Amino acid sequence: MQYMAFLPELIVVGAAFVVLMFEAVAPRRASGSSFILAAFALLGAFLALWFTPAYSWGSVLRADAFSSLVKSFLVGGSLLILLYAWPYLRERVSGISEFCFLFLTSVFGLMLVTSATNFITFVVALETASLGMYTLAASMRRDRSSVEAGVKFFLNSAFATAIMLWGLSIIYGLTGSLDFSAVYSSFDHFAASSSMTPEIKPFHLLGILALIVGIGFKITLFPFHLWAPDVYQGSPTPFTAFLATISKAAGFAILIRVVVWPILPLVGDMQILFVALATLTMLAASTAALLQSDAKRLLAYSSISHAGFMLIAIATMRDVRHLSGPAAAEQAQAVASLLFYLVAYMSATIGAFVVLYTIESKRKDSSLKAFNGLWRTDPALTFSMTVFIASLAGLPPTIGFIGKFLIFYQAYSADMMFLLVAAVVATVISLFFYFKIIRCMILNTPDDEVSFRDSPTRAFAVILCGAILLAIFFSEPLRNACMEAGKAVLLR
Amino acid sequence: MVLSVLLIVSTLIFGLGILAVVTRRNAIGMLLGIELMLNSVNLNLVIFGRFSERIADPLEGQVYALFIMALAVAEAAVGLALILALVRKFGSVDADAAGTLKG
Amino acid sequence: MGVSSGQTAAFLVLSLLAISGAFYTAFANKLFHSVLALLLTLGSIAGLYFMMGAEFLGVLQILLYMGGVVVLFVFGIMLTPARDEDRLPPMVKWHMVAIIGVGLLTTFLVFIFYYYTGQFWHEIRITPRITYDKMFQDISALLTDKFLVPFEVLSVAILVALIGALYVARKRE
Amino acid sequence: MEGTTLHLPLLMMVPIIGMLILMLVPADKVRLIRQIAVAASVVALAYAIYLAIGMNNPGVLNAEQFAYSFSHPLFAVGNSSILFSVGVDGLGMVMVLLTCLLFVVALIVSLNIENRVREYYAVFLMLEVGCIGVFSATDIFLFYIFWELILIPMFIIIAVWGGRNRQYASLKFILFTLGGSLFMLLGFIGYYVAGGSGDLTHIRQIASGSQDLLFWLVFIGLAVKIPLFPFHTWLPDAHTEAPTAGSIVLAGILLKLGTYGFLRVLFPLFPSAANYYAPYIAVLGVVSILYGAFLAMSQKDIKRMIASSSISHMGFVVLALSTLTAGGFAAGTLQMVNHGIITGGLFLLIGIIYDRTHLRGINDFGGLYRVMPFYYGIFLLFALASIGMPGLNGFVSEFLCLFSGFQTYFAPMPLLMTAAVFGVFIGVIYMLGLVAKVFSGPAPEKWRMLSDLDVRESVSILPLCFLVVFLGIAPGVILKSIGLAMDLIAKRVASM
Amino acid sequence: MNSPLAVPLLLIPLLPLVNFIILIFWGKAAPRSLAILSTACLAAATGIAGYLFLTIPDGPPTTAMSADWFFVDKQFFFQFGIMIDGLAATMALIVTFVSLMVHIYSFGYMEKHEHFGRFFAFLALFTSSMLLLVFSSNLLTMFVAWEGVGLCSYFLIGFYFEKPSAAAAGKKAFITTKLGDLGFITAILILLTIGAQTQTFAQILDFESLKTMLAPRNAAYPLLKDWSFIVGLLLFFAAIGKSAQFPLHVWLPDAMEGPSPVSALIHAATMVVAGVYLVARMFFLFGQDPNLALIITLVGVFTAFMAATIALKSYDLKRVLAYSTISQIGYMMAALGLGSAVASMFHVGTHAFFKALLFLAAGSIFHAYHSLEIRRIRRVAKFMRTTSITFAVGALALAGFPYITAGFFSKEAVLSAAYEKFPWAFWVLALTAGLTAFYMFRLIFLTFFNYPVQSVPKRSSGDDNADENHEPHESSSAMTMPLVILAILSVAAGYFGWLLPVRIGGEIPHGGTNVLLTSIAFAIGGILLAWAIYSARIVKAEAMVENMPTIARFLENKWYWDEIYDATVGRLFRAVTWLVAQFDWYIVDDLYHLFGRLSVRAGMSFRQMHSGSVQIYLLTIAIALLILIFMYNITRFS
Repeated sequence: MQYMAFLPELIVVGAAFVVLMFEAVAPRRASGSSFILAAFALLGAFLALWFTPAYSWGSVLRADAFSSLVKSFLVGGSLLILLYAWPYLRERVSGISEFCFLFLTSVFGLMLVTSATNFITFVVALETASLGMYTLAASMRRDRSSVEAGVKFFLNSAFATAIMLWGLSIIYGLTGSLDFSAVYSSFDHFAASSSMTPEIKPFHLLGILALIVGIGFKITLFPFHLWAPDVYQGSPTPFTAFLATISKAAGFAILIRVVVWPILPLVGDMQILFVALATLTMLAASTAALLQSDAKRLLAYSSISHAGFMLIAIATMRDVRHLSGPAAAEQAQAVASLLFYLVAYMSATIGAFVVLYTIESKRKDSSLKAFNGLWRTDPALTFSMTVFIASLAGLPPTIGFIGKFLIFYQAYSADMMFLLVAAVVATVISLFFYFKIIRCMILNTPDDEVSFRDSPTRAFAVILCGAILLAIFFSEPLRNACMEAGKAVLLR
Repeated sequence: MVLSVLLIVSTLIFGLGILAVVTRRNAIGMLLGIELMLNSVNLNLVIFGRFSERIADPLEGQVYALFIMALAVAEAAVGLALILALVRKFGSVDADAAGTLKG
Repeated sequence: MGVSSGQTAAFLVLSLLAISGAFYTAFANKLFHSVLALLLTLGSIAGLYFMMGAEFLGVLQILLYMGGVVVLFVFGIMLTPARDEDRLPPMVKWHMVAIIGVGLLTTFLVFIFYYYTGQFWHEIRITPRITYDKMFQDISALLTDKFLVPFEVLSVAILVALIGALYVARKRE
Repeated sequence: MEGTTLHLPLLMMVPIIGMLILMLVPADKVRLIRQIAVAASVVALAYAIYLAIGMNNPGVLNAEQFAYSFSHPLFAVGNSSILFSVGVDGLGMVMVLLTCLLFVVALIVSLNIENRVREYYAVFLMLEVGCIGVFSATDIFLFYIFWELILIPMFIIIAVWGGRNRQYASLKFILFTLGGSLFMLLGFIGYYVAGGSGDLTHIRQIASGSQDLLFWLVFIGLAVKIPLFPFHTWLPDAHTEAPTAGSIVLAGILLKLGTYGFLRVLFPLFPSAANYYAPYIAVLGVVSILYGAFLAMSQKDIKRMIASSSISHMGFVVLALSTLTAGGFAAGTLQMVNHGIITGGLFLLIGIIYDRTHLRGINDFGGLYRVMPFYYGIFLLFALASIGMPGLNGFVSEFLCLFSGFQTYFAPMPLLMTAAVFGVFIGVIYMLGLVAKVFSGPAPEKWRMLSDLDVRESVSILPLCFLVVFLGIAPGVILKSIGLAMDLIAKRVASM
Repeated sequence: MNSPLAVPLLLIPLLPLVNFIILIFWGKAAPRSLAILSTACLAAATGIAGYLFLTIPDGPPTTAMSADWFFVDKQFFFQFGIMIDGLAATMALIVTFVSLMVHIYSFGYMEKHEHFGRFFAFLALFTSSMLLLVFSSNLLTMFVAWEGVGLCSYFLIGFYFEKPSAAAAGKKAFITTKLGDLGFITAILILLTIGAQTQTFAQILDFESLKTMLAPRNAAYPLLKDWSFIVGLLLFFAAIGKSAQFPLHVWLPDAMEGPSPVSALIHAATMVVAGVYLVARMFFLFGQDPNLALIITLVGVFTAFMAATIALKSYDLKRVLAYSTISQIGYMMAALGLGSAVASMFHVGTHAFFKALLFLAAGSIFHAYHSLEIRRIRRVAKFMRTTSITFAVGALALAGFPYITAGFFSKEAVLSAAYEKFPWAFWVLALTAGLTAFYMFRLIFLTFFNYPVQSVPKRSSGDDNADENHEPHESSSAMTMPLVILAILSVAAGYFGWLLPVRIGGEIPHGGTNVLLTSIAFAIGGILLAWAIYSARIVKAEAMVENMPTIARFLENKWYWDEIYDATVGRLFRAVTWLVAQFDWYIVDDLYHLFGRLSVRAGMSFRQMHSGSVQIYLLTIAIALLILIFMYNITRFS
């Protein structure tokens, strides 16, 4: 029975092994079948997620409503990314079956990350995903920058992971375990005890700071975000989408879990740090994006800036000891808001990337110029892209607006005027570069007459944008699910 | 006392690892630095297990170290493969040789 | 204290070796020297493991690290074009910043540890001598019970690393 | 729910359906596209008129004096929900009517658009949905959603069919209005957090201490749209570069959103702050009046001049609204409607010569009186209405605005009020200068060939002409229908 | 509250209004017949006005009709009301009559003009507005009409729209009078504010109720009394604008760019006296405040004198007449300031006839000579008998030739009023009367007879295509007939002065022999002086100019008022405009640009962090860690 709880992961990793088998058995026909298998595996995992019971595997792993929800984001997002990546992959990526294997194992690793309740499980799962992701970043054929992206990603990630591990070793030294529950009770005990004087507290925070550096690297917080634009730009675009959405979602999932569980007793001291990081991330990314001319890089900066927005919700977290009462409800709501924002952000970003790699596979260009005159050649795609961008910018009536609204609501409830003003300023600045894309599409004349009409992405993009537009009417179930997840993650 | 000394030793190794990462121009050299950092982490885990009264089960720390060790090996393998690809594409092991993506 | 002076001396020697190895790893002009210095550090750390009663880890350190990783590095160095650091100007503009910054960080951490350890780890507890067999059993029990999942995942990770390394290193058309 | 009708959502559906049909029509069937679009707007107008007439039926108004109310929760935030809640009182109905009317005018006048016709009309119909939505929303967040919904279509209209400098103008438009409205969103959220509900039909009182900040946040969002003095610089650019129909909608409807927001949102939600800060807003209004007028004087481009004059005229609205009396509210609303009609007409007229000559500079023209006498007559009518000639609609509302301003603020600041009156005079100077320059004098050879208004242009301008005269003689029509709403809002503001 | 008078009273302004609508829409199709219709209607209106003048009962005004126009707060209703009393009836009769004459005259004068129909349309609209002004029972209604006449004036001055000078003149007139109107509207607004505070909102704009509220015995409205000076001043400012008094007189001479019938109707007989009418209407306000009365007197006297001096040195036939108009209105104002509304209205009436006559005759001359340049027009008496005789009659009336002309009686009434109250005003006005006689006869002696042609600067206000070879001839009967009628009235009206006290109340002041003799002396003296210089040439005009060059230049440049205004008000206005434009461009707009630039600058520096070098990224992480740890331990080191 306990395996049922992790059935989705098992499906994914099992499919990964089968893909590997394909490659071994019939290398020539492996590409197509492994692609299809990967897609079906993701679909299967997505469906299986509906049937997973809540279950804790000792103190190292836990499947609950929170992890299920985030996993469904991860799997669903990966499915969408992969599904429409076929033309791109066939053309630009070497070894599709390996790609699929690595893709699936990365998803697998990230899924486990969201379930981890022990730091070492977290690290192992994260590394499983990362090891695959380094190579995925470098998977482009005939492309130097892809290798560069891979190397940069690897070096940065390894370094950040090493720092994080060092921090974990300190936490281990302080608490005697790396189980979230043990860390929590230990910290809780310290925090409550008289020995926790203001002078001694910083020492406890040492490990947590290093941990935040590691997770902050993953979710691209300033100043640990420097790798992101380079890696995003150099990687194959479907993988860029993966990095920007799936990997970041997993990072936020673990951040949420860490913040509301093991380090909760000390989170009050982290608040100022979160506020500072959120502000800097939002502002640095949006201003730096102003000067970009490459669409991928632009979206990379946009994604960094969104990390800053999401961090606002984290910054509203307070030390809540009792799991009932308004404070806990507030906390659950903050988590729910973040999760909702995550969905909004992921849907729009995936949409934008899908449009981008559709264009890229036709025009062989990922600069903003590739968008020139898209309106003339394909109004539907233009409309969808506009909606995605509007959603990213947080304009109503898109889902992005609701997400931003909920985040603002949280921040306001927590009385964080400073962050709000920074967020508004960042939003205004971000409009500038978002509308740059729209301007390219509707104003400039196209350089060539490439038609996108045959592309199935068109239908997909339109459906996704319809979903984004109509979310305001139908988002209630999703919000309820987020709320449930928010409540679930608070249980310890 | 021993604990302090050993922790300081470990910290020095950690710092030197960071230093190696940020100053060695050769990508393999940077990798060496990362290995140093990971070793310092492992050392920490063992030191705490041995000398701290807060640790209930020192073996858990050793298991952690074991995991980290394995991951370090895996990382080294992937890293070296990537570095070889880097050499192939850019003709240099210099990490900064791959500087086409920026801004 | 409970630690004999002989042990203390051994601790100190091994520590010094480890630090000097790390130092040389960071600052050696030739990369190959760095690897050798790393070897020294790893060996000293293995020694420390043995001294602290983590024999299993010490063995693994020797096998995996000194036997595996270092060899990997040596291969790496041999496969890549000779690219010795001494042919380059030793300092690039940010190196000074790096050395100062990291030096500060390290000093700082050292200070913190020095300052705080006395307050936190009041007693030095000597773990009871654990026999080699018992230890191995305990560790495997941990791995197959509590840490079964990470252990399995670790195997996936290693597989991924292998496939990934192959995937990247393969000559492409 | 009692009294729930789907009338307003259906009204919004009319342009949406038109838009959807447009999407199905092949892009090259230009005639059909135009017919569908105009038909959709005309149907919307007819529907709006039908609803307006029905307002007088007994039982239409609900307990909160909103007609045609409809409410459906969208999603829950905190302990309450954001509602899809619509309904109109007299004020909303008048503005919805104005919207529908001006859209018919705008769509008819754009029948000569040749470039990307389908997209053009689709975008306009979407804009219409947004405008109707803002005027009928009775939940602050729904209000905000519709408010923002307007931005992208307007951005596209300026950016695609605009003039030479359209990129700059469109971006400036979007950055200003969106930047402002984000502050408004903050204010709304703050209110929601404090009051626990965003329902505009059951406004909850929030502590007066927390009102100040929220008041100003919302104020900024609205002031950018109006635009009030320090936030106005987007307007001349946007107006100048927008296509004719875009300018009509921008001047006629979009600017009204801000002042409408004063009445619907700002004052009722934050009554004690409103009472405290009203004099400051009055001062801003007067500054806008004078500043806009002098700015208009300095312009060399006709559209810029009219745009700047909008700043001045909207200043009157703000002055009237800042009195916080039912009379002032009514005066401001009347001025909103009148300014919408007059400035919409003026932009339409400027568009007509711009279409013919592709010039907009005041000094580019001369002697058009001889060439286009009918055009001259109509232009003069609108120019006179704009400077407040009695008998035309501009006079009554400007007079009432000044009147209510005097009632409240003459005693504390007589000189300021006198200065506001002086603003009227400056208006006369530049408007008359414009008319004199463009129409009198000898007609240059190059303009001899210009034709007078054709059928399309006449059909689009004549309804506005009629309203200019009709509302000048019988402004009571509007004053009567908004009276109840104004009383309620004033009462609400006065109750603190 | 409609009274039986409502129908005829409404009919008077409505008849021309209907004609206006007909003419403006269909005037192009059948201009002539529609113009005849319009004139016929106007004749009917004149008949009604005459009937009313003779039949309305004496005493307080009768409010004929009032209707709610618009409202605020459902309690403050703004009303549109008309009423009639003796003053209004008198004025209405004058307006309709002069307008009728001008209509008839225009058939001849505008005969060949392409916009014949529109000309009549505007005449009709003007007449309608003017009549509404006359009949209005409250300030708001009066303001509506007030604006209406200003607008028509603008249209008609700029009627020759292709002439830039005409367009400019129209603009100037409109803007200048509009400046005055600001006073009007501000006064209304202040009154309303007071009214709201004293719960007399509905009545405060109504002339009659305002009168009772302001009555000296009525102490119920102290606030109103406090403000009455300001309100009066503002209203007087409006009157100044409309009636071209100093300091807003500058528009009227330029307004002569309009067709002569327009000058006759609007800028001589009717519209320009609207200011006088307003002051007379509000006499209960102006009369009871000595300060106001003094100001009005001062303005009137000064304007009268100043305009007369400028007229001395003016070379344009119509401009001379325009200055004389300004000057004569100065008399009327002065009379009001001196407390004699009757004298003022008397002068309004007689002035309307003879000034209309003079302008129409001037138009006739222009018709024949195609010029208004008095240094070129010669021997009018020879070519145009009727015109010259009627013009001479008008001039005599204006000069106040004793006992036969109407002007004498009315002017004597004004002088008597002055003599009683302010002797200094009397002497100035008397001197002005002398100047008036002088410059009018300067005109006559120069143009009617064979005075040597002087060298002429090219431009003047008329069309300067004077055809020397073309023999001037008498105008058509449509033009001469009104001249004759008006000439008769210019003489006869003086004998009907007794009617005015009956209709208006009060009595015509008679200052006795001194006044009589003085005014006769000045009038005759002026005429004789003109004869001596320009006919007999006893004194050489050129020599006089040479002897007093400064004064001559001063007068020729119209006291430099235009230049002074341009240098002060105009410059100030332009400076403010420039300042606002610069402020807007360089400060407000740039402030927002600055935000953009700052963002870009910040973006550039943040971008530089992404140098592409992976080690720098790592170093950044390490240093960030250092900073974080440092920040969290900072308490340890402080």
